Amino acid sequence: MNYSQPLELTGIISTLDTFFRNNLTPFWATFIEGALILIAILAAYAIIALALIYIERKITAFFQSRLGPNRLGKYGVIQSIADMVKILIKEIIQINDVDKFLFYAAPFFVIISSVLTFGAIPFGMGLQAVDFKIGIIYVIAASSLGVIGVLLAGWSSNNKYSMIGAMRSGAQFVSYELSAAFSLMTIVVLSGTMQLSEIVENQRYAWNLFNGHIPAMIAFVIYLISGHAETNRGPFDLPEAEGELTAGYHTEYSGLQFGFFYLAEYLNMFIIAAVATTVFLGGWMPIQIKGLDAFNQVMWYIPSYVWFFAKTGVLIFLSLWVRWSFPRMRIDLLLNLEWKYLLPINLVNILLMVLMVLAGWTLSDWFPGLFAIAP
Amino acid sequence: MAQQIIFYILALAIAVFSILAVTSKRVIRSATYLLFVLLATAGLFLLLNYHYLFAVQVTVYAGGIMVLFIMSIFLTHKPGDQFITRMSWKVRSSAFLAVAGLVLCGYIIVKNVTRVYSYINGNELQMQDLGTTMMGTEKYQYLLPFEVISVLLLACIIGAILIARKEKSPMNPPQGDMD
Amino acid sequence: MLKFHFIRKIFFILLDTNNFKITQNIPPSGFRGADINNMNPFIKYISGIFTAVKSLLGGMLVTWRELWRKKVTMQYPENRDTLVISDRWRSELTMPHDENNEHACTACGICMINCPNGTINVISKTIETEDGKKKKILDKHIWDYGMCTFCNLCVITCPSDAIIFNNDFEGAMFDRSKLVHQLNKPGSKLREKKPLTPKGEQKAP
Amino acid sequence: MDLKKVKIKAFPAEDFKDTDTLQAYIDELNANGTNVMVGKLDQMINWGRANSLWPLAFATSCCGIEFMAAAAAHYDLARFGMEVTRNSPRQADLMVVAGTIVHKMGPLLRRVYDQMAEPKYVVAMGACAISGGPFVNSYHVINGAEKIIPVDVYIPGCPPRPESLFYGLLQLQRKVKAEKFFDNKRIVRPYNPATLIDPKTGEALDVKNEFKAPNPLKGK
Repeated sequence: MNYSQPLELTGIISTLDTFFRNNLTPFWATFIEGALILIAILAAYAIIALALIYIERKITAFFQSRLGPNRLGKYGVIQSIADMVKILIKEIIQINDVDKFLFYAAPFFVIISSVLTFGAIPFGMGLQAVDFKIGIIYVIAASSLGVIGVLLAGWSSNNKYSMIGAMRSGAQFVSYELSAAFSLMTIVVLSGTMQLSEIVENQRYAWNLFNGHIPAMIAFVIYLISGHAETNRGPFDLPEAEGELTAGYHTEYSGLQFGFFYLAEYLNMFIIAAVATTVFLGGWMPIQIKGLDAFNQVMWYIPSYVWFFAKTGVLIFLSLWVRWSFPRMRIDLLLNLEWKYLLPINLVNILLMVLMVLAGWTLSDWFPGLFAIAP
Repeated sequence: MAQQIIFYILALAIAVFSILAVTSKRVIRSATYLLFVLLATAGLFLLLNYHYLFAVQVTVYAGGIMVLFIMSIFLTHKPGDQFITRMSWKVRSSAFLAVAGLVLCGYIIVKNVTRVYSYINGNELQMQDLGTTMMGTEKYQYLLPFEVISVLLLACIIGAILIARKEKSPMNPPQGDMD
Repeated sequence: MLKFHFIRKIFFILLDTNNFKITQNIPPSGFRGADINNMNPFIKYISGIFTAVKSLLGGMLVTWRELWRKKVTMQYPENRDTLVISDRWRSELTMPHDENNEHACTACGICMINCPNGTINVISKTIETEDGKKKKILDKHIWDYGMCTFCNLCVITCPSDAIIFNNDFEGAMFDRSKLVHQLNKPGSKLREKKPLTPKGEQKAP
Repeated sequence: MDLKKVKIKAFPAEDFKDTDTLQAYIDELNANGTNVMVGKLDQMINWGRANSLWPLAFATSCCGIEFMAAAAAHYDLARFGMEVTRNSPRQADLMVVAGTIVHKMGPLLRRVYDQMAEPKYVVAMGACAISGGPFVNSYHVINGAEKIIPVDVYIPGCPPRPESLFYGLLQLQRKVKAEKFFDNKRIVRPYNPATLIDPKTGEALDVKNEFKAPNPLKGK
């Protein structure tokens, strides 16, 4: 079935592609397209970060029954632009006794790892820059680089608070990344592929969350918890517990370097939500019901990127909700939660999922007429 | 053409950072340079379209092992501790051994490079093939037994820790162990 | 047989209570914690998860309600016209002058004496009136806004009710010296005593 | 430049007090350069700086509580974009000195100020930070934060209401908006080292602008 999709960007993209292919040598066409994609990704990165900072501040305010920024523009919508302008021209302090090379390299580790992961996210139909066959492992690999930046930042700052903050951050990152990866692997078992675009395609009639019912839901919850902990937010923000550790590993950073950390923190929140959307909630795929063509057509009129951002937005809201509900955890409780609860449950959960897939107990196996893609 | 340029850049990076990793006086910097070497190697894998190997290299070596390295350096060294390098007979003999090893490896590589080259067909590996290779039990499919052995080793380590652990006296159990 | 033994051992480890039971500090019977301690650790682990989820969801419900509550923020620069500051709020010490540019301060200096940290400085001068008498009048009544702790002692002890605190809270300055106020206006003079009028009506509007 | 052109939202320019000091400050800024109008780029930079003053609350006593009240729901500092309190001085733009500065705290206050990155602003909040307040005659209290660091805006009160604080912050925004990014340097008043006296020995404490920590990276 071909539905009409008037607002998709695939047409524009393929037109551009054929234009470049026809008018340039293959090398230059690839080069220019690559450059364009890079610019688009970086622009999207910045814009999403700015929007997220505004949204976060506003929703935070609402949770605390305040109003939040409302003096710049209507409802304060350009508040984060003012922040950006300020932070771009703020002085970067040259600190004498730091390990200069590592000190200046550390923010780039964090931001590059964040951008690399960002590039692999399918934002919509045909809006995916990197689509490896091993997409999920790529996401895990790229996001695992950020922790090195954090550790180096803490070490090279020549400051005990940075150091302790970095140690805590490192322990937290490494442990929670484990259960995040395992919960993603649970879904790999279910959908039988690691390619993000294929995972999205497979969820046409049933999201993985429902297709794999019990184990998938457990994996979803575990992924949200561990992803939340990976981004150093909410009840897990003790690497930067302000009362004791000043600002954690980025205590000594000022100006744009601090801006990198700040940006990466917000973007990691988005990335976690986006990966969860892609893997569990059907990504950019609109809600479709097998057989109801009219309904499906109506759903397809809403472009795929809107679906993606809506689902991601819901998850980001959930993350903020959690953040402003719970008090900060102690470091030993934090590691307890990971090693005594999330990881064992996760391992049992993978086994459960394998058994389910082998026994054919998924929704698409039970009701192939409703949920399976192939008839 | 472009591939060649990228290859040269990566090879140069690997060479330079390997030398820097060995010669750097600060151990944390050595670790960082080693990390760069590993990342550049991952880049080489990407160049060869070995995506899975690339991701594993980044996850396991860059993300996992290097983090452990850096953490252990954190725990064992004072900030800014430096190594004192002395030229001794040990250094000279190990340098000689290294050169000899290099010659041997170079000879083997040069001899086998044509044969190796025929395996590289530039196509991306299917994940399904990888999976069956890893989990299978036929010829050249060995990873599952390998992993089982590693699990056994893990069990041995945990058992050793349990044996080596101090006996809990029933009168005063350590606080906070129950929850 | 050996296999069975092995499995039994695993279950023994999983289900055995004696291994994990706290032998010390057994709470008195009737205390609710008692049967949690005696509970099977495996069941305790599982039930702990559900208890945690339940209590966390309870916490999230609280914040969810808070999200939709009416916001209580007062918007200061926007609501300047309607902003009500209580009259009890003491902000700036003023000396009320009437329409003839006359005040009630007799330069007795009691406010200066009573001020705990020397915020007020009353400078008086002696003049000679027409009928040849020497008289002490107020030259400068100086009050330091930046040092005052607004204890109101000066206003309470003033015998002629010459000074009051108003509630104009907008007092921020760029310069420290701008915070040192001279309360009497230039050219002002002491109001003539009208003994019959009650005290309160002498205050400036 | 004309101060009437410095606009603060929802606050008429003529209602602000102490315009003449600000005018004198601007004149001083323009004294050595050509007196050109503030350009568009300057305006944009100043707009960003003025509306994103992230505070570092140097709260040592009750004014700190009032600062927290200002940040809480009833008054909501966030409306000005200033709720991002950075506890690291490197990332803060504005130091709110809220509380008594004793002689022992003085060097630390100066150090924290020196650790801040330019552009940095200081607001002295409350009587203690302006002049020593109730402790003005004590042997151990510095009579005002201005003795150690340059103060941009003084907010009197003991403690000031949150609205007073907001008014002070609006005054500060006015000052920020009057500055120039390219032509002039901010005028930073020198501190008075005589006020920093070690109470035990009677010697002046050495707080230079450059904070020098022992360097563990350099070997013995």
